[in-house]
Amino acid sequence: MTLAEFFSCSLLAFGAPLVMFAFTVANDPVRIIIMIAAAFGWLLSFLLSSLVWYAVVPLRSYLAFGMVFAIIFQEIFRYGMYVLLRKTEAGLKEISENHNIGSNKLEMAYVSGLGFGTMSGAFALINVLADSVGPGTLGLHTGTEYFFVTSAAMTLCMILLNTFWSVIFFSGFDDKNYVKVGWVIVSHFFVSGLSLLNSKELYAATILPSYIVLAITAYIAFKTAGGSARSLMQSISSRS
Amino acid sequence: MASFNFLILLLIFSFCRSGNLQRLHEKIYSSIEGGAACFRRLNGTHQTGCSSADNGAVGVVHMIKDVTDAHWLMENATAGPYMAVVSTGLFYDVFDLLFKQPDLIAGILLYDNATKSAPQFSQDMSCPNDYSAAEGSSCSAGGVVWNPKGTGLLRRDIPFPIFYLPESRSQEIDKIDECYQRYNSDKNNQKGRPLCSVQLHSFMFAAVNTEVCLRRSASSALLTPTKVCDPLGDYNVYYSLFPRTKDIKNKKVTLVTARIDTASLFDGVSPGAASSVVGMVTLLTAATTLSKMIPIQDANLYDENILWTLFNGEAFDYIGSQRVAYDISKGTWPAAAPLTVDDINLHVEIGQIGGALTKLDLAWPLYAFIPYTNVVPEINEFVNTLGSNLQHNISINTEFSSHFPPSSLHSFRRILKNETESAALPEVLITDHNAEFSNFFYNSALDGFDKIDFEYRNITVDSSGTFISTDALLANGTMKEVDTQVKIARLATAVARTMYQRVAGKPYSGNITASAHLVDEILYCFLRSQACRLIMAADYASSGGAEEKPPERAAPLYVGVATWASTPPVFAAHLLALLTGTALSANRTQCDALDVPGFSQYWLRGWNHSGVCMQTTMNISAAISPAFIIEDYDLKSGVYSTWTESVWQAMWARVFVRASGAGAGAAAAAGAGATLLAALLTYWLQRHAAIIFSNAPQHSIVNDDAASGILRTVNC
Amino acid sequence: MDLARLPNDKKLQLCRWYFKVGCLLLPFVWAVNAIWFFKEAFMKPPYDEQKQIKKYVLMSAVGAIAWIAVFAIWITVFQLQRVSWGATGDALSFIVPLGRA
Amino acid sequence: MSDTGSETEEATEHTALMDGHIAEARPDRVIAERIAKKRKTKPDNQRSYGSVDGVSGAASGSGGSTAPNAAPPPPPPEPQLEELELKYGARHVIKLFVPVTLCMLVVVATISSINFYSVKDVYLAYTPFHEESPYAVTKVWNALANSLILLSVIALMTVLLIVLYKKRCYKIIHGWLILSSLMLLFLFSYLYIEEALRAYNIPMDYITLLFGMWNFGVVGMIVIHWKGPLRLQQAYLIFIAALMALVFIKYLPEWTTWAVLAVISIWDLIAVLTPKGPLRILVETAQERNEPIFPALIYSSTVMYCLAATTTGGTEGGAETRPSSTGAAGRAGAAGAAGEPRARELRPLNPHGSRENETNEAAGAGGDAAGFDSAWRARAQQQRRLRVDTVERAEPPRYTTRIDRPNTAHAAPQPGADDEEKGVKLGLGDFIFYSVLVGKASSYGDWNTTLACFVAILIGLCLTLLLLAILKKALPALPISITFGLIFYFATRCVVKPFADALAAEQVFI
Repeated sequence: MTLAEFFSCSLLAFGAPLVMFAFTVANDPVRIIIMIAAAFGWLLSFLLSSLVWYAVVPLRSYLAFGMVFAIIFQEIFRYGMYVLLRKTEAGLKEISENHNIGSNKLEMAYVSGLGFGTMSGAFALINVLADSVGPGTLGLHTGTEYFFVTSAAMTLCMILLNTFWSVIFFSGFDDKNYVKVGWVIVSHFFVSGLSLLNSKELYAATILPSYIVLAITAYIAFKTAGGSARSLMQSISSRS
Repeated sequence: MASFNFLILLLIFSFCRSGNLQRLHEKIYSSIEGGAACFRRLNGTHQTGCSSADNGAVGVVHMIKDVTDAHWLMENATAGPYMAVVSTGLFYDVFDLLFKQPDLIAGILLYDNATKSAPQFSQDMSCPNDYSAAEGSSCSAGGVVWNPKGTGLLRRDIPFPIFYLPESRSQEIDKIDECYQRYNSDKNNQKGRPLCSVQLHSFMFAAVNTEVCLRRSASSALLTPTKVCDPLGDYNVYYSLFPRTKDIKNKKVTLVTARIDTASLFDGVSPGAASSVVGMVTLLTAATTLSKMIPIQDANLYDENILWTLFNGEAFDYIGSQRVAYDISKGTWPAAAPLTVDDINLHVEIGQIGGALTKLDLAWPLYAFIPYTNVVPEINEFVNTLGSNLQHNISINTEFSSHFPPSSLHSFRRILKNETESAALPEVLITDHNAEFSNFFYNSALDGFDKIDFEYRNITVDSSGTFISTDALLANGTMKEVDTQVKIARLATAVARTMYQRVAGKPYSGNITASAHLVDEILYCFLRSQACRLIMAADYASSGGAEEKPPERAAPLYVGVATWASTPPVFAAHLLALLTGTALSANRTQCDALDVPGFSQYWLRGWNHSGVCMQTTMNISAAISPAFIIEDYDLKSGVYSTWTESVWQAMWARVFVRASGAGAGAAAAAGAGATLLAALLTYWLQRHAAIIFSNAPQHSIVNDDAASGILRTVNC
Repeated sequence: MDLARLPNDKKLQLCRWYFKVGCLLLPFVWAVNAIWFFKEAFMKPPYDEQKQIKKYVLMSAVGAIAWIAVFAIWITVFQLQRVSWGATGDALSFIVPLGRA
Repeated sequence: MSDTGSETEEATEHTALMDGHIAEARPDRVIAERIAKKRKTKPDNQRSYGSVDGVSGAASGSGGSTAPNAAPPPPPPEPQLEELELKYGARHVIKLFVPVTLCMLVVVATISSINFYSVKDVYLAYTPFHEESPYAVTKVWNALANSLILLSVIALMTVLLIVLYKKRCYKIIHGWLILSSLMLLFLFSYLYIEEALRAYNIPMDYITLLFGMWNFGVVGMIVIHWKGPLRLQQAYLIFIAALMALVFIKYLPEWTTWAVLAVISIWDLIAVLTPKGPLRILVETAQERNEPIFPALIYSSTVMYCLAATTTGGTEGGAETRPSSTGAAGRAGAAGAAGEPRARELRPLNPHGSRENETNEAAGAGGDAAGFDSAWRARAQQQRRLRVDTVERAEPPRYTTRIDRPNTAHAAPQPGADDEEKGVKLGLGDFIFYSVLVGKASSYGDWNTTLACFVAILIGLCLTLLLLAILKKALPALPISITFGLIFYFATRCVVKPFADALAAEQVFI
């Protein structure tokens, strides 16, 4: 029963990212390294934000405060990743042979975003999953038994969001289109802010909007990467 | 770079107290503190008691408020296995019902409730220790059923764990009840709902029987052997009025015995007030009084000696007395100056005499069981003198019967058969019941001080250790005749005087009586708190002078395992030393150096906690069943007690809500869906990246979701 | 250690050695041998040592399987009969389970 | 593992990597020229990026193969090297990630399922202070003292090793290598099996046990010390490293473990970077003697073969591995000797809540542990250096011809054979200490901490290899990774954990 919960929640949260990793990243060492670097970047940002949260003792009880800082730091580090990748682009190009310039710009964005997201997702969920194994579930004092599922769902949402955010963010900086950057930051604040409601157990009110935002972001990212409905059609038709 | 590490190590170490805010775990589980678990004991042929699975037993909470709840549980409960939460008051009505179908029950959480506490509660057999009864006197074979209230759970292999929550932990029960009301109250459709559940963990290492578990304890893996069980056993305490040494031991001896230990189903709760404490206290007081009546200096005036003995482990087939009887038959007890059977001219056992003690009744009728058909002069004389010394409506009546209650007499009758039955070693047993036990809580967790209406008076003891006499206490109204302390004091006085008469040959003329004040203190020590005046005074004086205070609760009187000495016998021994010994004017070193034949010296804390050197004839002897000392003894033969106790690692209980699985289902479905979708999408996009992202801005020809496999590196 | 680089005679030598060592109650060695040299024995284009290698591989494989079967049987028997064997069962046991017979 | 294309370009990498040294190295124009020729022959389509071209040319499988026939220009400028190194890194970092991750996985899984390894009862003989005192300061000092003792033991044994090696007492060295690996394969895996079975309460009989152990151990010895399938060998080495790490976690006192990690990484720095570091002396003697290596070397070299696929020339294999082996051996010997008599110093409590008669056995076990731990730490140390040398000693190929390695000598000493010895080498030592860190982190039951340490270590590894590539200078593997690991461990444990827990409990997602 509870083991089932553990596995199904892990599947929900990490299944999709894992598949994406397997299809697009696993077979390329450089991408793997970038992904891990991104993960590390996220780790640093989280460390900094928790330091701030920890240092400001009076506000420790208010997670909103910590959240704000966490988001700010994350975006800063996202930018850091951007700069880093652009700086090392030449080197990376050399590392991975024969492919034309720029093609891997957003590719790298995607990979680093995946790393970013996966790490944040892992940190958000691992310990929860560990607790989901035990015979018990939430509800003795507060919370419902749907705690684990909702957590997993939100985690998946955040992972994918981070992936797309990175893509949008990077391209935004590439062609000085700061609307995109703005969208990333705003939507990030929006989704995280929504998740504050989770403690009120208004799951419908948090998850649905989050996924709507996810859909929008995905579409934007798709566009950004140069995809379009037409081309999609094309691909299908060409397939048949 | 790495020189950092030190800095970090030191730095972090100083301020690192891994801050636990609201860990999820605390939100899910709430542990049930202060519970006592039923554990596993084994004898030569069986295993008894409870054990959970090694990861604990989980069951849905079901509060059994009345018998109908129990019936519902057995007949139309759906969300199986259940954790039955029963009050001691209801236990008798429901337990056999619950035991009918063990697979429906994950465990039982038993709680004591002052308002509706049990009128009777005894998990011992209805015929306690029947298998080691003297032949012809076993109660199952047509005799009197001594303990009709006994459920026999103590001797039964219980298929699920049982925990006991004392009255003091009622808030835990409230916690569980609240959770129960929130989730489980809708009984009829519990299936597929989140349900309030309890997990009991009391995993026992040993199994099958003593033989097997001892074998497994002996033989185990090379590097880290495991012990799975230990023999029960502890120490017997004995004290002779006059010193007994090899050369001057030819005095006749009267053996006055009582038992120290009691038992209960649960670990660490065995108060045993009525079962054993009253008898023990009577003996201690009587011994003290007698030592005051006959100063030890006059030892050589008399050729009678009194040997006061406290047996331990009697609740488990008379471990202590079997050992003593066995040693006597082998001529090795007491170690210093062994007794032979014909040295003993009378054996008096002060049996269970607490049951009839009550504030409501002045009278305290006692019965002397005389297991002889023909008249034995020795016994007659004793009973008569005792009767004559008893007054204040404590009476003694004689019962001539080969069926006599559980007591050390049974062991003596088995092991020293000829002498006892031929009355060469006459025996008499004093109890407070002539038929079935007057104590309805025999060897149980509820056999507390309240069952003998004991109220601690808390009268200070002066630094010289003199106790206020009973009469004075009665005079100034601190106590009344009905008080337990007074009754016991009276009995003790009578016993002491009787013994005086046996020793001196003439009735006692002095005015020394047993003090109800002393009784008050001793009872308090054994029934309420180990941190009592007497024990503080009788404890070893710690060299540092720093007094570590013993815990503020009664020490459990369960005999425990032989490898660990439990406190009660030690307390008894020290009390004897303190109360009956003679204080020498010696400092610590001299005291330890002293070596007088027949005596031993103890450096005790003394009444004014300054340390005193007590010289006493008190001594202790091992109370380990002969079964464990005889070479290749057949543990199945059932001649001697073969009880062993299983080893366990931890006992804990916790309450939580168990998931219905709806969440898991949802997650599984959603997860599968999401993963599949992602797989398809990623695959498709990656495959046709070229086409899909054809009209991309020059600088980014790559989709978000898939990497057009442009970036190729050689993978080796 | 890369077989591809070994000359055939060495291969044979090695295979034979593994087989011989396997005779010292070492079915695992046989198993390794069988799997390791399987390609050599059956996939590779024939060469003169191959016949012998084939032989050794087959023998090792058979031996290993036989051993596995033997132990499978023994273990099942032990697990089922341990309790009923009583003292002998415990004497044979390296780990005796706690809390049950 | 690698198709010809990659192999050839590996060759080019190697050469490129070498002539970084050739400047100050011996006058081996020969190779210099060879490289140069290769550079020359690059396809024109890649002229586009300035100084990079040579590299990319070499890199692209096409250019690599066409090696030794063209006119000798001067050795190429620096930047090319860097990119080569980077690229060289990229592939091999991953090659290292996999086994390291596996090793950590084994350790973490064991720690979190078998609590025997996280319970503290018996301690190593080399750690006399057991941190019983409640005061943090005392504990810290105990920890430091312990770790310093350990360190001094190591240093002492390094000296002893040098002496032994100078005196050519290979027999002893050999013996100890074999013996210690023997003990590890038999004793520690026996312990492992026992505890695993006990943890799951599974009955098992001696016959099966003995038979299993015998097979497992013997195959291990054959595969490690002699010849066996590569995968099997890798598996064994990873498992051994994991076992070793577990032993450390079990038998080192709480804070000593952390102190040791710190001290070791510092020692690593010193031994590798100081001009008169003990390792260098060994390396030099080894080279001027230029003797065959000990079979036991297959530890490092072959594991490396599997871990970092063949890239650099055969020379490293010979030159750099030689000293390491002796080192490991010598220390193993000394350590083992030191270990036994101290056995009684161990203080056992009893793990199973049972009451007596465990002391002796426990002490015994601890004794062995004591002996072989240090032996293995020693080996670990040495093998860590190996990698260091790989880069450091990019030797002119004249060595290659002379080197004959017994292990391959048994087989055909044909030119291809020494590919085995190629590649970035990561010693078992690194495996062990990384795993110790992660395992220790996981033993407190907070997965965030474990994860943080894991990522930190991997990144540290990346950086190390990056530096390796850029500086082209001997670098120890531990310091960066371990420093990151420690930082993240403590930071996560003290600061991040509460925050993360609060977020998780409130379901706030950032």
